[in-house]
This record gives sequence, C-alpha cells and structure tokens, in this order.
Amino acid sequence: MSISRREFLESAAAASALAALSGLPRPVQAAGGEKWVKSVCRYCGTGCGLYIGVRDGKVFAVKGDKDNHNQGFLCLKGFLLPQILTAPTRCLYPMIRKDGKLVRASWEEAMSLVASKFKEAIEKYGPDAVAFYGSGQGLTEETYVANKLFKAGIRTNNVDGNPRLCMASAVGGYVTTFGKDEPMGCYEDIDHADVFLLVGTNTAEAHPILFQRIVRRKEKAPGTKVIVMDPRRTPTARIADLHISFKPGTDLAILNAMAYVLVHEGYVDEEFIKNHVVFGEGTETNKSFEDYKAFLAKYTPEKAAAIAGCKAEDIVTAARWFGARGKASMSMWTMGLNQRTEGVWANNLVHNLHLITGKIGTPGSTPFSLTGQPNACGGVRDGGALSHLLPYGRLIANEAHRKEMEKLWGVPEGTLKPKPGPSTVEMFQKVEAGEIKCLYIMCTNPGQSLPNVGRYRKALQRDDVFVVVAEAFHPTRTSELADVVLPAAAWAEKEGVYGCAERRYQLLEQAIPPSGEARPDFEILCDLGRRLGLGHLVPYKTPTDIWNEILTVCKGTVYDFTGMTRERLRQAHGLLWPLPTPDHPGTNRRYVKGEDPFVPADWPHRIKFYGRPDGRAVVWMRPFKGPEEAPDAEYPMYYTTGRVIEHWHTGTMTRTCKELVHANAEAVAELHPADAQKLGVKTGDKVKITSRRGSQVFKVKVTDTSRENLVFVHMHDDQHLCNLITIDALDPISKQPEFKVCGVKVEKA
Amino acid sequence: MNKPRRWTPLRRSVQLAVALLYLVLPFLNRWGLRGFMGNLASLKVGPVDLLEPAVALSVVLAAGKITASLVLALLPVVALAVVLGPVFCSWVCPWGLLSEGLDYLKIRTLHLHRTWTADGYRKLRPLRMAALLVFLLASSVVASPLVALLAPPRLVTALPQELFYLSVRPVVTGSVLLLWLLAELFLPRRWVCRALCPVGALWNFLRLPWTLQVRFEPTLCVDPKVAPCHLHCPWGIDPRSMGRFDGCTNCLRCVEGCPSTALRAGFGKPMDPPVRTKKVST
Amino acid sequence: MKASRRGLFPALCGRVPLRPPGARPEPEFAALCIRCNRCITACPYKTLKPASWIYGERAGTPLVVPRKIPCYLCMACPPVCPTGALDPITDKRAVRMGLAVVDPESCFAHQGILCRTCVDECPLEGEAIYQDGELKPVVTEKCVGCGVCEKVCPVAEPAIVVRPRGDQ
Amino acid sequence: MVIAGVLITTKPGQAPFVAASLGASPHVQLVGGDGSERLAAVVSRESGEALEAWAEELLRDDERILGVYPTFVGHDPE
Repeated sequence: MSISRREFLESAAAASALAALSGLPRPVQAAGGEKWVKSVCRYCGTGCGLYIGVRDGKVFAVKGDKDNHNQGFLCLKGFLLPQILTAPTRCLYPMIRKDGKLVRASWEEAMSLVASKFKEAIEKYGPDAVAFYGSGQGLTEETYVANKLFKAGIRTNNVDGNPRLCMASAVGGYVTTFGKDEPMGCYEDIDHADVFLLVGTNTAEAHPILFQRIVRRKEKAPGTKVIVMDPRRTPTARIADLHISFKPGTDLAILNAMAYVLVHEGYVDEEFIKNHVVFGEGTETNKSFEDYKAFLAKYTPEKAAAIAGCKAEDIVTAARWFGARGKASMSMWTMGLNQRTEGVWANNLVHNLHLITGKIGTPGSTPFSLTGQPNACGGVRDGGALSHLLPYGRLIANEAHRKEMEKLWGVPEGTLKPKPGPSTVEMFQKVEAGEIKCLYIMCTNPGQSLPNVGRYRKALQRDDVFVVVAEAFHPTRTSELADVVLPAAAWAEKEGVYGCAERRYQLLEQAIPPSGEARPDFEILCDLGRRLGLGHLVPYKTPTDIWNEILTVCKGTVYDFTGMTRERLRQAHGLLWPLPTPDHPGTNRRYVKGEDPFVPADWPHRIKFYGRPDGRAVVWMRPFKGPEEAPDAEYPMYYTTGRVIEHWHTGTMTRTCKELVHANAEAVAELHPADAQKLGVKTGDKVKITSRRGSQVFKVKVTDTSRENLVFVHMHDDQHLCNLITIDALDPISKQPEFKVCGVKVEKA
Repeated sequence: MNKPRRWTPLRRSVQLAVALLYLVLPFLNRWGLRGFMGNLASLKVGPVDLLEPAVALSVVLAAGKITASLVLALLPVVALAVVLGPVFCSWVCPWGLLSEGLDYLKIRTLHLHRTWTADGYRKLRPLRMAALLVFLLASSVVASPLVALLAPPRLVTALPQELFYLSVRPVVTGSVLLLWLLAELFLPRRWVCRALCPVGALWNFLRLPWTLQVRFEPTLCVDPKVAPCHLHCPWGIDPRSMGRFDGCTNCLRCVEGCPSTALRAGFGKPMDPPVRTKKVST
Repeated sequence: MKASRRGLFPALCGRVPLRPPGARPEPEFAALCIRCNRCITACPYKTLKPASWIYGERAGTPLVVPRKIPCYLCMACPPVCPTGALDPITDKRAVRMGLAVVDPESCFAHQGILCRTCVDECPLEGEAIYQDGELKPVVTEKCVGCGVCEKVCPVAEPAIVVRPRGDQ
Repeated sequence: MVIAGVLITTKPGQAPFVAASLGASPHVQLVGGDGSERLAAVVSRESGEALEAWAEELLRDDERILGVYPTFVGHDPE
C-alpha cells in the first residue's frame, strides 16, 4: 500500500512539476512608445500603488509598484483594471431625460439645465433644497471643490457622502476615544504584531493585500496568533488560530467580556492607565478604573457567551492571547463593527482593549480600522465632506472652526450655516419627503447601495426631484433614475490624490485623456459653480491649484500635511501625515513621542493623545445592546451582507470584467447545511429572502462557511439587490446604517 | 374443448407499459422521483439493483473480474430468466416491441411472405451464438463492455433519458440505434432480435430443463400438416420441434394460435426434440 | 486488472476523461461501467455527462467537464452504481478523481497578482490547495480533483486544470 | 515523508549544469527541463520544514539557481 501511495505521490508531483515547466512569465518587455504612469488602485481602501502601462494612448496593463506598501503585489481586481476603461457601459456623453428616456445631449445643454434647476430650487425653496451626495472614491480635490461649493457657495450643509455608510462609526469611535479621527497605527505594524484580533472583517476578501501581509507575518513568526471574530467562517477565518463565531449583533458583549478577562486575570497595564487613560460613561469622562471594573462585572465570559452563542473559553483564550505581556497586539475591523446601530460603541470597546493593556503606539500594537474605499479617509473624512464636518477635523457646530474656514475660503463671516445637515440616510429621507428638490450625486451608486434601497429608489423617482448623476459608467442602478447623467472621467483619465486607511496620501497621475466627452469631476463642479454665479469660489484650472489651496487649509490642524507638495507627491510612493514640513519624512505612528511632530519633545510620557484637551484617551463603558432588528418568530433568520474578493462595491466596474464575472457571476445566498436541509434546498436552487422592507430571490450556495440561522449575500450584484432587504436603522452617534444585521424569512422559490 | 387463453393483449400491455415507463421516466426523475432509475442495462427499483445478464457478463469479461455488487444485482434477473425463460425479449424489451412493429410494417408495405421459411430458426442458431461470442470476446479484447454500449435494449431506453433529462445531444446512442434500425429494415425479418442481439442470445441460454416453456402434446394436435402454430410465431419457430436453445421467448403466440390444446405453456418438460423424451416428474 | 489491456481507442484519441467521484482507476472503470446512466441521473448539478464518440468504446460512460460544471462532491452518484465501477464512498475527502495542476504561465498568482479564487472556492478549504510563502497556489495530495478550481479560475483559458487520475 | 513537485529556475543556460549537480542527490529526482533555465524535479524530504530548508539552502549556496517553486506537496506517512 505504502509503495503504491508513494508511487502515486511521485507521479503526481512529477506531473505537476512538468506542467509548471512550460514556462514562467517573463516581465513585460518595454517596447517603443510605451510608458508607465504611477498611480493607485481604483478599488478598496488598501490603496495599493501601481503603474499604468500606456501604449498608443490606451491603457494596456497595470503592474504593482514595488516601492509602495504593497511591494508590487496587486489583487486580481486591480490587475484587471484596464478593462474598466473600455467597458461597454462607459458613460461617454451627457444625457438628459426627455419623455421618460435618457437621450444624448451636449455639455452646454446639460449643464445649463442643471444650473437652471439648481438656481430655481435655491430661489424658490432656499439653499437647503439642494444637496450633494459624494463618495469615498472621488479624488480629494474633487470632494474638496464640492464641499466648498455647497457649504460656502450655495450655503447649505446638505453635503454628505457614502463614507457615512461605511466609515462613520469608525470615525465616531476614534473621535470619542482619542479626540481625533483616523488610526494612529500603520500597515507596517502588521509586520511586528504577534496577535491579530480581526473582528467583523473578512480581510481575505475585502483587503487582500493586507491579508497577504498578515499571512506573511504569520509565516515569518510562527508564534503569531490570529483571532477572527465573525459569525461566518470566512476565508479570513481559515487562517485563524481561534475563530469565534457568534450571533450577529452581540459583539459588544464579547468585547466587554474580553476586557473582563484582561482586568481579572492581571493583563492590565496600570502604569499606562495612570498616565494616558480616563474612564467615561455616556458623554462624561468622570469615572474611575474601579467604576469600570464594576461595570465589567456584568460581562463575565460565561454571560457573554450565553448572549453571543459562542464558547466562554474561546473568549477567555482570545483575551489571554491579546493581553499576553511582551506581545504586540493589533486589532482590525471593518463593516462588521461599523455597520451597526451600536457601531461607535463597538469601536470604543475595541479601543478599550488596547488602552487597558497599554498595547498601543508601539510597533505592532494598535487598533486599526480598515476602510472600504480608496479615498474615504483622504477625501471625505479628512476633507470634511460630511454634513457635520468642515475640512481637516473642523466641526460645523463649532463657531471658531466656522470662522476659521470662512477666513480661509475668503467668504464673509456667517456664510457657513451653524446647523449640521442631514446624514446620508436622512438626506434621502428628505428627498423622499420632498424637502430636497435637487440632488447632485457624484461617483457613487446610492440606487443600489443604500439600506432599504427600495424605499429610497422610490424617493429618487419622485417627479419633483431633480437628480444629477456624475458617473463614469452608465447605466448604473442610480443613473437609470437620473434626470441628467454627466460623463465623468474615470480612474487613469484624471489626476488627483487618494488617502487610504493608514493616513497615506498618494497621487494618481493622469495616464490617458478622458474617454468620449467625459470630464474630470472637478471641472464639472467648477462649471456648475460658474453657472451659479459662484465662479470666484472655484476658480481652479488644474487639480494642482486645488491641492495648493488644500495645503493652506490643513495647515495648523492636527492633520497638517503642508509638506506634501504636489512635486513631493509625484516623487514619493505614498506619504503618511502628519507631515508639516517639506523635509518631514511622514508619521508612521501618531501620538508617539519622537514620531509624531505634534507631541512635544519634553512630554513626560511616550504617548500624548493630543486630540483630547487632557491628552488622555477615554475608556468608555458601553453596555451591551442588541441590534435594532433581531430575528423573531415572523422573520426568524439573521441576514447579513458583505464582500467577495472578485468584485467591488456595486459592481459597476468589476462586473464589466469578464474574468471576474466568470469567477463570481452573481450574488448567492449562502446557507448553512442545517438550514438548507430544513428548507429543503441545495446549491443552485432558489430562495426568496424577505424582510419587513422587501424581498429578493437568490440562488443558494450551501456552505459551512455560514453560521446556522444566518444567511449571507454579497453586495456586488446589480441584478439581485441585497439592500432591498437590509434595514435603514441608524447608529445614533455616527448615523451609519445597520447593514449587517436584520431579521428575514427564507423560503424556497 | 376449452378455448386457449389470449396472451397477446396482456403481453402488448406489458410491452407498452415498459416503453411508456421509459418515456416518462426522464420526466419523473427530473421532478425528483428517484425510486426508479437507470435504463435496461441496469435498473434501480427502490433499493433493489437489477442488472441485465448479457450486459453483466460483458462487464465481467471486459473487467476480468466479478464484483459482489454485480452478482447481487444479477441474481433476481437470472432467477427470472431461469423461471420464466427469455420473456425479456418478448414481454419487456421496447426494442422487441419496435421490432415487431417494424416487421408488421415490412410485411404490409413490401408484401413479404407472412410466413417463415421452415427450419429457418435452426439455421440462425449458430449465427446467434456467434454474435454473442463476438460481442463477449470483443468486450474482453477492448476491455470495454460492448454489450452495454451497443445492445438495442439499453440504447432504446437510454435515448429518452439523454434527450429529456440529461439534455445532451444523444449522438452515440442515436447513431447506434439508427444503425440497428437500418439493420432491422434491410436485413431479413427480425434478424436484429433473432440473430444479432447479444442480450436475447444470452437470455436464451439461461434456460434450464424446468424453465417455463411451450409443451407440445402430439396426440392432441388436430392436423400436423396444416398446423398454424409456427406461422404465428414472431420468430418463425416451430414449437412442435424446437429445442431448448432454439430461441423461443415464451411470447405464447403459438399457444393462442393453436386451434387445439396441443400447445401449452408449463414448467418441467424438457424442450429437447421428442426423440429424446424420457420420463420426467411433473 | 492487467495493465496491458488498455483498450483500443484511448491509444488513438489520447486523453482519458475526468471520472465521477469514487471511480475505479481508468481502464478498470471503463470496463466496469455498464452505461446505465444512473450516476448521471443521480447528479443534482448535471455535472456528469455521457462520453461522446471521441472516447471510442468508452462512449456513454460518465465524465466531468469541470470548466462547464465541476463536481460539487455531494456524493450522490457513487452509491447508485450497480457494478462497482464507482466505489460507494461517502466521504468527499476520500475521492480521487484527479489532480489539479497549475500552469504558472497563465496563473495570476504567479505573476504577483493576488488571486485566491481557486484556494477560496476549493471545497476542501485549504487542504487541497494552499498558498505558499509567495502566495502562489500549491496543490497537495489531498486534492480530490473535483474541478471547482478549474471552473472558477478567472483566467480565460483556465490556469488550473484537473488532470484525470487515469491520465497519470 | 514529504514528496513535492518543484520547479527550479536558473540563470539562462545554466539548467543542465544545475541538473548535473542536483542529480547526484539521492532525494532529488529530475523529471524534465527546458534545457536552458528551468528544471522540473520531484523532491522527497522528511518533513515540510526540511523541504523548505532544502530550498533555502539551494537558493543560498548555488548562485546559478534563481528560484525554487513548489507545485505540489504530498505527505507519505511512511
């Protein structure tokens, strides 16, 4: 037996090696007339550097940038980017809805229509009758122009963007705990971490290149522990040393229970707490460590396990690994924590783990929020293009901040309205209520991506609402509802800055001219500004003009990246702010003395959380609270959504790529074998998933990736809208919707 | 004198039922009914596996080995053959039905002689044996069960399966069937069943001395000279003088056609020519 | 089973098809298969198809074309085989239909493109294909040859193909 | 016992010489090559770690060798 097995193995090994012999690919030969333009991947928030290969005015390939953080690696989506530029769904000329149909129009015709509609609405109903809905995919310059045009020009705070759907809770978490937004750590911490706590993140599919870095760390340092907390046994969980599957929406209990174990088993860093931490409840920071201990008494691992439907000993193990002295622990999370009605609280609780153990601000120890879009951090969060923000950490509600911005923007005092505008979902509710008459949507697809999307699709279809969509692709599930579609230049067709998850800003250079009649978004916005008589506010000719103004706006804030001149961005392969002077190398770890330029050299401790007035971070006592809509008798199953590696967001780009569509054709409902048996369905059958808001039919994939009583659907399919089912309940602090948990019933269709 | 029982309506009903079953089976399978599966090479009825013996023998020779599951599935069918004789050909096989129909059409359209040449069946015996041997030998040589691949019973029942359930283009099944059809049309009457089909040949050899058979009682024969019995036989066999392995499939047409009661179906009496008649217990 | 008896046609037409799970090694499988179509009927995914003329005397035997429909290892077919051509196994890990072989010439991962579709979709979840230190897919002996990787490979001409066991 | 199929890449034209030096090793069985810069081999070692160590050693000690890529890894309990 052993002999034949040996023979089998040898013949298999030989067959495999011989197949490989046929040849490894040679590097692309640089033929005449080819150039490689430095840029950044269009997709997720990882922000991988790449070069765009151009031949005869056409993009023919991309290759990874070896000098950037991704070390030359790209995921297959990024590698296949050239295809999106020539997709048959590219939007190449302006379109106007006439007699219910979108027909081709000239730029002049389309823009004068948009301007007249905006003017009319502003004159008739006031500036709050118009709104701008932006995107974490717009370039920093574009988002800045829109923000300025609407807030300072039109004078409405009806400016929000899709980062509200993905990052708002992370922002809320960072701001409440540390006083300022954006992570303190960086990607490099992955190479030093001994313990990874991945909670509510399917890094393997959503951030492949970062996942790869985790895998490499694990290979290099075999003692490395990976803890994955996710209801599903995702591809990420497959590398986990400990996977905790729990009922969706019970993460707060588990995180508190981990803190309980850390406190009661002596993993607490008293010295760190004494110097850097205060304790708080609600909005007050007047509590003590003793109060915190008393608060945690409710969250023994056993109690938490009972709430969460997991094993108590797993929680204990996770806490012990995380807290182990001398080990560097890094936590990462994405939408599993953020897209919740307690998203900010959940973020706070992750920060708590780092603060009570002092595992923060040293190489490999940091709480690190991963972002979903390439410029959610740089453009919308940092640029302040949300309804309650002004650029670079300033708040609309803060009079001093408003005054400062009015001065910087050269507008009269009192121009900026003091009342924050509606958040994304509230904005679309105002559209639904008829309060917003004109809506400008740039570079995003709310007609597919909003929660409870059926409701807001109806709102967008109101006769008295004028919807302008500036987009590089048409039709999308939003542009099909538009009154005017403006063709925007796509990635590689325009220049600008992206800022990714680790405060890394990088320049995307223009590689080719825009397709068809498309124009860069900032040009369209400046055109609109001029037509509204606001040309003096948006006089820009090039993105560099805008960038130079942005440098003056960020100066003096804790975001200060004044040293990132256009020229330096052109040379560099990504720069991390704060970077206040042209000779500053950038800051890998914020708040750390010696690294962060804003921590005084004579500060007595190694860290200063200068975002808060007392320089201390807050450990918040956040009690367990379940999701808005847990399953009940009528809608007995959990429903959750997420990503797959092949596609991105609403699929307007990836679904034009035949390889990606081949690898993953459509959204399927992933069911646990036990549930499938109960329903009498097998892979390939169809089920109808119904919530209180809507229903949709999906093909079934039976897989033990799923958890019992949980159905998962990926969110990228424009033909099977997972969001007809999701709930539009909001986190009261961040106003981020709870995409990740709702109750559904599943029937065989 | 009691009138002999009419067997043909019953036989036709069974044949039609089987043919119909194989036409609807693909649809039943598609609707999730899996109690009946397979074709006439092998059938699964509930938990019971059934194997056609000639196909099975061909498999054994091709593979050079016998598996337990094969023997298990073979047993019920062989038992049937041993008890009732080669009823597979006359009562079950849809190709048999088709062949009978084609033969009838040939007679009607080509005005062939309705009657069979005397002793023709005896001449076909070596051919039938040769065909079976060739099939089995070839199976062994090419290491593939050719009976399974080529025999009409499987082909004719696999065709609707492939057409209606598997939605594949039945190129192989269809073209081999077409060849058999041409053979049926251009070769002498019913040669496919009588001489070429290895399935029928093997069933024929599974007869034991006590297997169900048509017995002839010469004393009751009304008039041997004008006897119509052998003219009724769809294979042209004279039941009065046939041997055990002469190919009778127990269709019982001769019994119906006998004006007297000289022909009767029954167990026990040897089928050897009357010359060798000996005392046997009944 | 004598190794010399390989049949006539495979020598002429070359490749051996990919067989259903539990299939005996190739010449023996073709000899034992009775072409009853039961495994093909039993397959809920319409994975199995009867072989065509190009397989010579093996026509009518069941085969898998993974690029069209791979085997999802539901193990419905082995128990229905009447002749033992398919061993009645029920453990999908015991299946040995073939072996996936990666073509580095076209595989994205070999070009520094992070593609993990084959690894992610593998029903054996990391046991049959894993990523090595350079994140290139490596097939292990646990590979059952179901062909899911060949089906999902995003490269137009799949960079990972299952070589039937009988072909080795 | 670990049995692996590996692809070894060498500097152009060096493959035959590398093959000659590898051929002497009892646990390496060469199964093919392109005659210039690529070799296919079946390697058997006691464990996965030993296999990795072997590959690293090759890369370190033989400057003609540019890469060692496993294509298949099988475990023989024997």
